[in-house]
Amino acid sequence: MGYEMTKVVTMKEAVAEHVNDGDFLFIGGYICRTPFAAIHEIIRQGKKELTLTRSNAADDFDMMIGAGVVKRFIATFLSLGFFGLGRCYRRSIEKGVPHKIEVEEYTNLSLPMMLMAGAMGMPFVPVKDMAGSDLMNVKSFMGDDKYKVINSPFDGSLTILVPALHPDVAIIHVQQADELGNAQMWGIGGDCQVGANAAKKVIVSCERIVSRETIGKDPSRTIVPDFRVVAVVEEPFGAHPGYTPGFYDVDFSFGYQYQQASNTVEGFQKFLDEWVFGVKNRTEYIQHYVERFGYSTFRNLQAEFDYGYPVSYTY
Amino acid sequence: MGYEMTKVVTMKEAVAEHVNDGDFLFIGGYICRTPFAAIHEIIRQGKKELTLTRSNAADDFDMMIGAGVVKRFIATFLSLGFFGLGRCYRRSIEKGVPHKIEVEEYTNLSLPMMLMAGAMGMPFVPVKDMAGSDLMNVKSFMGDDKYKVINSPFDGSLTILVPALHPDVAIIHVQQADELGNAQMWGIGGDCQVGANAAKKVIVSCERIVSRETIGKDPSRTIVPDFRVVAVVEEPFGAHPGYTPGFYDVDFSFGYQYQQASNTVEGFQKFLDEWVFGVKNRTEYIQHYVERFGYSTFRNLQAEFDYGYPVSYTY
Amino acid sequence: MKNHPDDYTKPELMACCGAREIRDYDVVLVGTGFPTMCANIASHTHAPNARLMQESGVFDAQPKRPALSVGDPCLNPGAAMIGTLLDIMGMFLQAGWVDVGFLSGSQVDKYGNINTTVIGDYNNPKSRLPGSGGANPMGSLAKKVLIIALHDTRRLAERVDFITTPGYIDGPGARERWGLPPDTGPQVIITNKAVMRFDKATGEAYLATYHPDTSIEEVRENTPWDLKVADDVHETEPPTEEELRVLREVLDPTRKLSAYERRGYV
Amino acid sequence: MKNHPDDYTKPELMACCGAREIRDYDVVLVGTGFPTMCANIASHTHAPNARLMQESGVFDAQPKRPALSVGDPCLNPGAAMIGTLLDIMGMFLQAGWVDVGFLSGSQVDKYGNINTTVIGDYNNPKSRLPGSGGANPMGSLAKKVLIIALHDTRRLAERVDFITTPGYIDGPGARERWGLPPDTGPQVIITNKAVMRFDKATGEAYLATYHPDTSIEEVRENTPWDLKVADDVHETEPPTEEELRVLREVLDPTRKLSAYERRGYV
Repeated sequence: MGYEMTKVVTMKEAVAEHVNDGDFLFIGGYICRTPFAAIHEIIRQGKKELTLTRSNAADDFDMMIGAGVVKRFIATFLSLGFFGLGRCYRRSIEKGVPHKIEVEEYTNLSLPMMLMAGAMGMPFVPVKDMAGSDLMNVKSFMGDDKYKVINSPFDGSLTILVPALHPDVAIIHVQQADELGNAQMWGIGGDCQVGANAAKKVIVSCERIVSRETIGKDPSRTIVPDFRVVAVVEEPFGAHPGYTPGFYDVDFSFGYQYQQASNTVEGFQKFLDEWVFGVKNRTEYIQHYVERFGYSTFRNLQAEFDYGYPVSYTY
Repeated sequence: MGYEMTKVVTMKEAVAEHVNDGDFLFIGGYICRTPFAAIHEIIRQGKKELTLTRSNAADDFDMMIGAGVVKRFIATFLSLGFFGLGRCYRRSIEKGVPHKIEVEEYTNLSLPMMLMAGAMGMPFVPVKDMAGSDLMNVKSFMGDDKYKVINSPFDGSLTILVPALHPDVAIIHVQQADELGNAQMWGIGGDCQVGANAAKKVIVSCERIVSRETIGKDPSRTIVPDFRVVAVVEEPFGAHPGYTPGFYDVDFSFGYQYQQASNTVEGFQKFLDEWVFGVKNRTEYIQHYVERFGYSTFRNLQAEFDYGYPVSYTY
Repeated sequence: MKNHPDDYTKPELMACCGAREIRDYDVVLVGTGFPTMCANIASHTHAPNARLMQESGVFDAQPKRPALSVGDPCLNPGAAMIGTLLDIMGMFLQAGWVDVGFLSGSQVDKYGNINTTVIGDYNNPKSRLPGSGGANPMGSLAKKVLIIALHDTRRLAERVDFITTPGYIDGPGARERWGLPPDTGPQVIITNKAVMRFDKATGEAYLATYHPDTSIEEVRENTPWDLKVADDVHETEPPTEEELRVLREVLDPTRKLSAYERRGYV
Repeated sequence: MKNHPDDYTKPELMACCGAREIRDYDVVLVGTGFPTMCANIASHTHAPNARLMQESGVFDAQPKRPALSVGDPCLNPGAAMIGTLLDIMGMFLQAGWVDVGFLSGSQVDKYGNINTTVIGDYNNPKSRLPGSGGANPMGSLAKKVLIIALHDTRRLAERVDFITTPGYIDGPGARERWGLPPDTGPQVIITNKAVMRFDKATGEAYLATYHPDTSIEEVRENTPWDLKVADDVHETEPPTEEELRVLREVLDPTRKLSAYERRGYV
């Protein structure tokens, strides 16, 4: 059938066209498949007053907070993992540098449930966590709509309800997608699928663009259908310094460099100047990486070869 | 690590040990991957007073109703698809033959949502369907707990809540599982995953038992983890006359025979005598099939060869 | 100027009427038979970017034979996405992404309410029908609901015996009172005699167009309520040459639609 | 008679204490470091059928290197199931299938409440910490919660600055009043000086065993509340030869646990 030709654009185009100042963004990833190329582009374009969400935020969110593009954060957690607390996050909250962001606190159960509710058209969902903790005593920009406590109409028991979330834009990075946006993923999922499908628009960043026919060879791997997607960007190595299963490993030494750099405002700024503002796009970023650290370092990140088995959907 | 050896048993053993009279059963399938070997065994063992559920029930539920093993049915739909209304279902409701089953009516949105709630530990979920229809005016064995109407504590709007379901046993048929029950599936999913994970115990019927190592080559295909599973049964051709993607097609002419047979009580009984009571297990069933219809008919059901691509989870 | 051959059958005309309700880029939730045919005619003619899905979990299937059910094996190979019932009914339909849904039923009433549950009394039915399945959520949540029905005084009703799937329920404002999403509801009833649309002010179906071999009077006689007639009522446009070509050469070379003639769609 | 070598480190002892809390067939939700070590010692000794999962979506991983995070690449190849956050936190934890969860925090109080959110005032914190992540749901919903902590009067507290994760909150009955599932809650606090358990009657942690190189007095001095002492208080059983062998030869040949010594676990 005569589908339109393509939604493939550059990351610069995707971010310029679909991410507006003041937008509410879901950004997928869980160290696994972080859409870092998009994050750098958002910073490069100087977007403003964004609201961000994801369960278990990491260096990507820390960097956006440090770069000043974030106003609000619907949060469960933010750290640099093995490298400790998020330096920019701390400076924002503790010292208002570059400014103090507003934080609404949830958990790794309640937040993905809220995204699931958004994805599935449920106005709210009951959750069994948060009860009795100080997470119920702190409310920020969501105010009294952060949660509600009711007595279950079924058995009268105390029940906490949390509201559905509907991000303006979701940005995810996956292994492969076709030109219209059917996006396929494998390995650790985090809250990527519910976050993407909760959003009004989805930007798909991928390691490789494949044919619609290839998608159709294994349709159970698709997590977002094309009609939800507004832009497809092919960004090999797009999750670096995070990883993508089947493609490349986490770059721990780069993570260490980010930690060291972000210890100070000046170091952080220098890091941005080198890795974000100093390059125009992901191609220049990788070029710079190879020049700076050597091709063998780059090559060592490549995944080893260990494929499974193909399956058939025939009858 | 030194896991226990195996949960592999025969279907006779699985049903005898894990399905009790009066149990509430979820039975997976959507023409696709119907666990017919288990259904025949349940009838053969003369289980009693079962409560059944699944979205879009078909010939398998009709057969169990006709065989008299069903007391209650949490329903959305029951038909023989292309072959029209379920004859045994009609006789039960319209004429009380063999007895009148009790039916609680939901939809293909609300019922899988209730199973999802059960699977995810939610006491209830909001749904946007059923409103304004007579589905709200008929209540059976669930009584006032069929649903509740509240004003949303967020915006006051009318909201329908339906309760979580927790079947005693789920029986599903999948392409492959390991000896401890890690079950892998691809193709049309129906409500199989939520139904299985809502249940207290899961019986996994599969086309082939594979090694734990094979499971680990593509862990994103797993829909039920081993600790939820109490029995694993290898039943090649176990979904016949339904189909299993990658293995075999729907047997339409067998479906027609069931329709014709089930037009009368006598014909239905004769069908059971031949295909259920007349054989001891699935092996004898297939033997009888090949003798009755010829090996070429059997062979024609086999899926054509059209495999996709393997993926890697390495780093 | 469009060319309209006149050797078409009634099911072919009805399929074209359904197709014309679909716009380019619509997301269409289909069953088997008529709905699939309508959606495919549309996607082969004026709506190349329409997307089809089946409630069983399939999006953008590429079947090599006509699917006989929404779980048919032929929907698996080549689809763009295969998930679960909840992906389709929850993530796409309940979340508001389905533009068009097709429904049919044993009874359809003037408000577009549909009965697929029982004929007669619910507790002592004359005939037990399959039940809602995906019909109720589709009728509740799809932006445009297209209803296919046989046009006689038994299938059409002043009031269905049982509202399995809500149309406009008991008239204007009822869907809103029940909290059903705004801008949803039945858009059209396509029968073997006519195309009926809904009057927003009353929630009732009225006659929009009558098929070429019938008349306003014949349609009204076969309709068990006092059927209002549109000011601009006119004859239904017959299938175009292009629509018929697609239908017969691409979509239905073995003329499976003719089965509907045997079921009374004449 | 078990043999207890005495060349063990404090982190090794603590890991063994954690392992001993795990029973065969337990489903264990782990983070990285200590929890994984504890669960793996158990599964290599007395609990061969224990199953581990990580909140990121991984069940029964087979990592070839120690995972540095719950989303570590090495958790992918060979796992029995890889799903989503909601599969682990919803389908397994919230649905009541997780037997054991491990937690740690910057502050732990006598009721087993844990703070991983802020030191100081929430709105003007001295130190902003990562937040709940999976800790709150784990502490709310796992059947047995095992807490790992440094034993000093800064990390242990009469009352944490912020309850990120509920232990017994403010005493007996509090979890029940908040609707948390029955038979859940902290089971033990394992520190570098002692193992503390919880008195059901008061919800307070009491001293169950003290580690070999310390004493009841030293433990009480380093605990900022009036620590009750069990009637049968005794010295913690040191690592057995078998536990140490598994730990050093199979699980931690490069002695990564020694990093905890540098963090004060001595």
